[in-house]
Amino acid sequence: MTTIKSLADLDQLRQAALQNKQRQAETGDAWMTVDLSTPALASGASRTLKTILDYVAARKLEHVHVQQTANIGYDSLEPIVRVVIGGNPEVTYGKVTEAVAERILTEHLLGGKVVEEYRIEQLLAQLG
Amino acid sequence: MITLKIDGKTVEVPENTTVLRAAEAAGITIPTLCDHPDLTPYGGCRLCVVEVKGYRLPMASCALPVSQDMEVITENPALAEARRGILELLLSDYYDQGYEDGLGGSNELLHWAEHYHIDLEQAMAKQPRYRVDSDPNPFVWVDMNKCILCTRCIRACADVQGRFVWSLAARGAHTQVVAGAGTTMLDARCESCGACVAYCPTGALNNKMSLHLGAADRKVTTTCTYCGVGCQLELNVKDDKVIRVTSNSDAAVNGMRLCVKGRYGYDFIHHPDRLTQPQVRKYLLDGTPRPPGRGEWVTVDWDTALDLTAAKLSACRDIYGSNSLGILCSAKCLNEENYLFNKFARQVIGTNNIDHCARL
Amino acid sequence: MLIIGSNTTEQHPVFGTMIRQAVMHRGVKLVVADPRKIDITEFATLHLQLRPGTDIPLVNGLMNIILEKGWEDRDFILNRTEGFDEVRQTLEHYTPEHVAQLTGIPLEKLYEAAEILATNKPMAVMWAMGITQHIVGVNNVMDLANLQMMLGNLGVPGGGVNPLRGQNNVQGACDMGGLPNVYSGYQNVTLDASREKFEAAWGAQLSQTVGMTVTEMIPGIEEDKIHALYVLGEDPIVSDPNSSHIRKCMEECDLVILQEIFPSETSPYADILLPGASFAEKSGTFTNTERRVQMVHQAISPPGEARPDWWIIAEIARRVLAQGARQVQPAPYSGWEYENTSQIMDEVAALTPSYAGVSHARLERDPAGLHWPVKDAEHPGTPILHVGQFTRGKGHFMPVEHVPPAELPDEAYPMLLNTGRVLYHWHGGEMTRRSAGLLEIYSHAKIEINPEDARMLGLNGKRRVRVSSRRGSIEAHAWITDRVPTGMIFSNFHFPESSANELTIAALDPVAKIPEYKICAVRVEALD
Amino acid sequence: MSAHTTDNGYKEMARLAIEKHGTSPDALIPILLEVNQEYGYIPVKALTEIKKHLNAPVGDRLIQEGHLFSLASFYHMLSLKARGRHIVLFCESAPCHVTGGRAVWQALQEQLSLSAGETSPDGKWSLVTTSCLGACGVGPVVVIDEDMYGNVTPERLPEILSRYE
Amino acid sequence: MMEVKVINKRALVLVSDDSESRRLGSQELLQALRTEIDRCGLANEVDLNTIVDVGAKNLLPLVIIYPEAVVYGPVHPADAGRIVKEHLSQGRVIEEMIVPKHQLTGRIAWLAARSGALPAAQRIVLERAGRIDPESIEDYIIYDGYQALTKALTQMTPAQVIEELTISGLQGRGGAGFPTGKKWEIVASTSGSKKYVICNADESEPGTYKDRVILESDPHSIVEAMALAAYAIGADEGFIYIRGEYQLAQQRFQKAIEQAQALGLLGEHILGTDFSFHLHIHSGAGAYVCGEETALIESIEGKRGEPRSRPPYPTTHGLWGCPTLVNNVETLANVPPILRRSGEWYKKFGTPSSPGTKVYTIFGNVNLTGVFEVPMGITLREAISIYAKGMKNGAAFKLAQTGGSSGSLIPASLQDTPLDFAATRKAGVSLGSGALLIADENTCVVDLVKVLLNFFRFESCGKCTPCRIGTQRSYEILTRITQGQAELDALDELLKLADQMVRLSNCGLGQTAAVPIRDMLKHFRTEVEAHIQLGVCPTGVCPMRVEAPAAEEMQPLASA
Repeated sequence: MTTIKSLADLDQLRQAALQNKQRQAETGDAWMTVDLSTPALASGASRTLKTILDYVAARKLEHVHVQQTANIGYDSLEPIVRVVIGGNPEVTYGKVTEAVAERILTEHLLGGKVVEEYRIEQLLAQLG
Repeated sequence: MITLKIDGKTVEVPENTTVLRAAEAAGITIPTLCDHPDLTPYGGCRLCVVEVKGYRLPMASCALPVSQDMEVITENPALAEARRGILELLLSDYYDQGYEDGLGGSNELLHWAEHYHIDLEQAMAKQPRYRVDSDPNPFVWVDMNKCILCTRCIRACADVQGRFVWSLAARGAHTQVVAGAGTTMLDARCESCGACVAYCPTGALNNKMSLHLGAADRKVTTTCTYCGVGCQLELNVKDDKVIRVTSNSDAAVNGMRLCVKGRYGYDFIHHPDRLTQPQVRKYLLDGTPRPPGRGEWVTVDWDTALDLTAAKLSACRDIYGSNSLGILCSAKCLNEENYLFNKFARQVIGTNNIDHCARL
Repeated sequence: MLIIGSNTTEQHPVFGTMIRQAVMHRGVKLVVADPRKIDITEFATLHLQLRPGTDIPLVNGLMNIILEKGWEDRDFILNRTEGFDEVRQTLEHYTPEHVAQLTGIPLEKLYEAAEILATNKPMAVMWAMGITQHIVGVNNVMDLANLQMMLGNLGVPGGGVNPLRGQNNVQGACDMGGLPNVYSGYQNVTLDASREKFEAAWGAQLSQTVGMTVTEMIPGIEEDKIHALYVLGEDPIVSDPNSSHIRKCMEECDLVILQEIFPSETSPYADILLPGASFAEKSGTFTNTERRVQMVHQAISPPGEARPDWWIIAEIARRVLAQGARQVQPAPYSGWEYENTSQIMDEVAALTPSYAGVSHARLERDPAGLHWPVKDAEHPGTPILHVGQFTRGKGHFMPVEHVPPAELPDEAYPMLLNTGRVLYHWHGGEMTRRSAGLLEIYSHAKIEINPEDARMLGLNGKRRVRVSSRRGSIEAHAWITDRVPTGMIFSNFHFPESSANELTIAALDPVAKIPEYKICAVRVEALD
Repeated sequence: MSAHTTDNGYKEMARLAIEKHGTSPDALIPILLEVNQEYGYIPVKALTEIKKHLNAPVGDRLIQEGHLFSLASFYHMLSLKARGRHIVLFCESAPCHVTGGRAVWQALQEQLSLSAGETSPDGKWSLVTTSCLGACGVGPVVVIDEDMYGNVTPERLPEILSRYE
Repeated sequence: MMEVKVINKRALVLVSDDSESRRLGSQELLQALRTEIDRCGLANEVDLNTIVDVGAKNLLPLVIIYPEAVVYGPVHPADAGRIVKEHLSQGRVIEEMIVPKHQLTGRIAWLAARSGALPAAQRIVLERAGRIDPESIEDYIIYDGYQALTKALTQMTPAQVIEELTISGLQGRGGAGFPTGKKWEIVASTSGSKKYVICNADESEPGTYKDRVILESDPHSIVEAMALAAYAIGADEGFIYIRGEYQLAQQRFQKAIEQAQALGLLGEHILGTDFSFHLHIHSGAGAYVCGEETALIESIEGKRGEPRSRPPYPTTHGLWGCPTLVNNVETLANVPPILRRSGEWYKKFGTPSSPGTKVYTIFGNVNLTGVFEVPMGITLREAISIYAKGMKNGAAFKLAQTGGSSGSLIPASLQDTPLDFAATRKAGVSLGSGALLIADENTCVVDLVKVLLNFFRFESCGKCTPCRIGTQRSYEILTRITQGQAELDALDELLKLADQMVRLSNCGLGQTAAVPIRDMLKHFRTEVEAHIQLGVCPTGVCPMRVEAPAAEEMQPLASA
């Protein structure tokens, strides 16, 4: 990686990264993004992650990419996992325990059906 | 130079002077405990708080540098109340077992407590928290029940002695002063110079040798008898006995500094081995030849001893000549005494055979 | 600052603390040259662990580097000194490489030291008996003076060649004429003018020849030169080298008068024992190592019949003069009627130019004391010598060459013995061994031995050793420590039962007659 | 641990820590953290070894064991006492307290048979209180070794503790 | 692709219900609103409540609707239908019913600053949190990362950087609220060849973990901000002091430093300019007091974290005695957006006296815990009702503690005070670090304050008398109260200790340790007195008997 010397360099790098993401989306691949912040980990996110990785590895799901992010702000709804398939709108899940992770993989990623009861909007609505 | 007003008085002091020192320069005493002019300012005890125009809360004058046109008030009812509060807090952690500490029942803490009319009985802790005499050092008595964590001992060891034996351990309500890694003073490389004792304002550190000896009748400033540095020390005398050695910031050479020998190596003065009577060998009195090993000693009065000495010396001089005598004067004796020995050798005996252990 | 041959924090503890503070708070760069890792090395920017007895090569080597780098103070050398060229020639043999070999100090450390010492001004040299107690003691001192003149560090505050005198009043004893070659104030006995002055003052004929030093007097007994010794507050058995030889001489002496505060190792050899007063029991003055004259005040009465030494000597003087052959004429200062030491000091002042302005009354007024020379009653004293001009005019460079120590380790005695004092004791230990607390902390002699040597000697956990030299043998506890380098042990002389001076050699400096306490060859054996 | 707790072990450890962090004053606390991590606590012998490497005046002080001890006893992540194989950290700050921390604390003490600061006789557990760990959103919080557990209840404790050998 | 997640819309409707409002029909209005809300099926989405003492007499009764913070008034019962239909159902603000801003007086004047936009959408600091991979510098760059630094270094002078910051009105987010631009200006104008930038990430205030969220989620934003600060003040070296407990944050920050170095955004000659900046992580080792900036500096210098005496301040005499800029993580996180956009842009958020947004952490007895970022000036009630989804298990809200252990105890009666620097100061409470501990009716205030003082007596550095001994004595008295062992004069003693701690302590720790004691006695004295006089703990939390010896045995650490 060369060093950045100007705003133009920075912009070039930014455009390249954006295009890369765009190209990835066009492939129709799926992305699962796991929150690996401290409250997430305290709520078992590392097990959730492991479940997902094991599942993907065991079934050789090459079109599923697992990545990490961090705290979006709903500590009591951790572990939070976000799913994006191709160009579709993303779905955010909360309280994703190992069992819920398996359901999401099976039902949503492979089955194409959102697991409604763990959607974050659903969980939030239940709270008030 | 910085000009400021303290209690209405205009004071001019160099930059970086603390408000406390500036007040001192103006002849105003601000009560302090953790502060000492020889030591790095600490700002811990908070007894020295003053009101400074422009500051909402009282400021610790010992750690506050002066600034131009500052206006300081060092005493008023609110500050007196604050000081009383500080003293009460300190005393609530202070416990006196009641032993004779050689300080005559007074120390800096108690002095200020009395000054602010605090009922000691009521303010003092009700029970000890530490073992008394908790360190085996032969010179330093440690009673942490009297420690107010002013850290003067720590700073004295660092700033004066350069030894770093003491430090603070733990924190918060459990903060305490410890030697080394929680060991004994000697294991913490203490040189037993007693600086920590000299700077302790409460008697938490005290002179073990002097503990039950009471207060001194008088202090006599003199020059130390050990090495060539020439430290000034104060012999604390009671009943014609040296009961303690103290140091004084005024000493030109050493200030408050002393070494272990200077501060604590004085008990040889009263050692039972001291020679208290002139003695001569019996054969000299008998006028008989010298026996092997010179024979037994006889205690005599001064006249006998002096006459005998003079007779033997003059005889030797007259028989073998002046240069058959050797005079060894002493690097431990007074200038005046050495001068007399020089005069004695040269005038009285007539020899230059005089020397001392300068070479040894 | 250069400290060489001084274990400052143990021997002059209060100066030691000041040096520590100077390093910590003023950022003073400190170079310590010492064969041992003494405490002050912790504060040193650089520790030069030289081989014992190689001070001259070290100092010459440093000067060689200084010249190589052009760090010398040319103005000072030109205007204030003479004889520089001879020294320059001598220094040519002391190449850094050669010096590194002689001293055992790595080359880069020599360069580093030279740079620190030459480029931080002013630079002070502090030295003590580690410099003087060698057969080349005087040359060692002169070489340090060469270094300081070369760097222009004399006659300036913070510079100088500063000896740290061992005993409290060693300076005063010398000032007062307690030396075989000078009267008080270093007025030479061989100089007619001086002698005549004192003859007039004391009303007696005085000897024109230089007397014997202590290191000559005692052996002089064996040679029938000395028949009587009058010893004031000294313990030659413990403090002089080669104790067994001293014992033999003392044994033979016809008359030994000992004036002391304690029975000592020397008292068995005394015929008359006179009880003196300790420092707490008399008033007078001491002169410290900075030439500062300070008051001593009586605090308590002497025990029993003990009397101040000045009283005793005056009594004896009067009695000796009253009988026998030697005549004294009436003269201004011929008498011995003193009521106090203040009168004695007035006599000193009258006869001693450097003390001319000193009086007890003045010292009482100014407790900070006076640095001599104090030329008259108004003169403020002289804290720094050689300001602007040396006493003799120009400072004289003296070329100095390396001479190996008198006795070096060999097959029979493979280790080198270095001697000195420890913090908790003082000199022969007469006083400190009678201080309960000091004895509690440091109760017996300890021989410092490097762990590596300890292993070679098979000490193996054993703590007692026998150390022998060609002159004697002692037993003591071993302290296994890396303070000493391999091949060297260190011992003190505070404990008569295992005094290092049983082992030391009476090889003397030819000028100052100082024994080479710092180096002799010994053999160490483990005991059970 | 035993291999480390020899004199040579301490020496080596001190050497490595100094190599990594240097000898300037700002390295002192990182060095102590490193030792604490290595041994689970800071043995006094290790302080002595570290001191040997630091023996030159640092600023206005000469670093002695006392200063290192002072630091080690000031900072709560550093321990001067030997600890068990597993360290149970319980957050005793107000946020965890009001969300049921008190009950968890009681249960922890009972289930481990330990009070604050104690180590079990078999050397398995040390129970240590800590102030806020910054996971208040999922309080009460218990940390065992490197693992953080949020929303802990007395009922969950046996299962959590059983994960450790 | 990844949009900002807006928290579920949920409205809070407040009706003024003081005596004047009642006289003008507020009760009827309330009833009408309730009926309309039920009729529209919004009962589960809208919280209807009352507010007293709003101080705007000519507009009564008035209705405030959150989260938009729209103020309608005067409102008649007849208007209820329209408000519910248009505003609450359709989300359309009824412009003609809004109170003219200049007419807002008294305690709701601050609402003038509140625009109609949804607060939760206005993330500045947490813009990227939860959206990007924190370990990817590309992700950061995609979302505008390092643009501010590049812009500053290539187009702005250090003075211009500070100027922009001053315009923004940004105030320190660590708790004290000192104007950031001014602080930078002081350090920049202090002479000295060596200066330091320190990021205070020793976030030890219990309940505060906003900085952790920033560091774990978006570490590059702090790297960029610190480089900007260094450029502005003329420093070439920086430290970020991260709590030792924050291992994950440390790891991610370390990675960020390495990535930035690789791209030439840190190190020598950044972006090919003369500006160099070296950034180090310094790990804390477990000491609350090190959050105090001078204690933090002492700690970096390898000492015990004992706060220094001030003045002099770190801005002139900081790390190793050099001029030093110390800023909190959240403060710094605001810097790149301000420089990327502008100071004027930033000023549009929040209130005039406290521009910008604030990151709050909310936890305790509430339904949703976590972290949220909103413009300065929201109220506690809003935070609980809207962001925390109300109290857990339907329990009543009793008190909140803002700003961690050292913060104020806010009783339910003060929950409508806006949380900005100026208003909280005026109300005598401290906004502090932005932690909101929400406690319900089952919380005993004495027990809570005892826990807080227990914390302080352990966390006090032990240096100054009032703090070291004052916290201990206070704790002992509180313990006695919870054991039913105290007399009424213990409360005077507590107040006296609190006064000593406030007036005489060396640093903020001792000063603020007194705050909960004072607040407890100010707002909950009856409850405290019940412990003493009736011998009961109203919430049943305190044991009211001696459980264990109160006095602690203390042995010297010396083993001798």
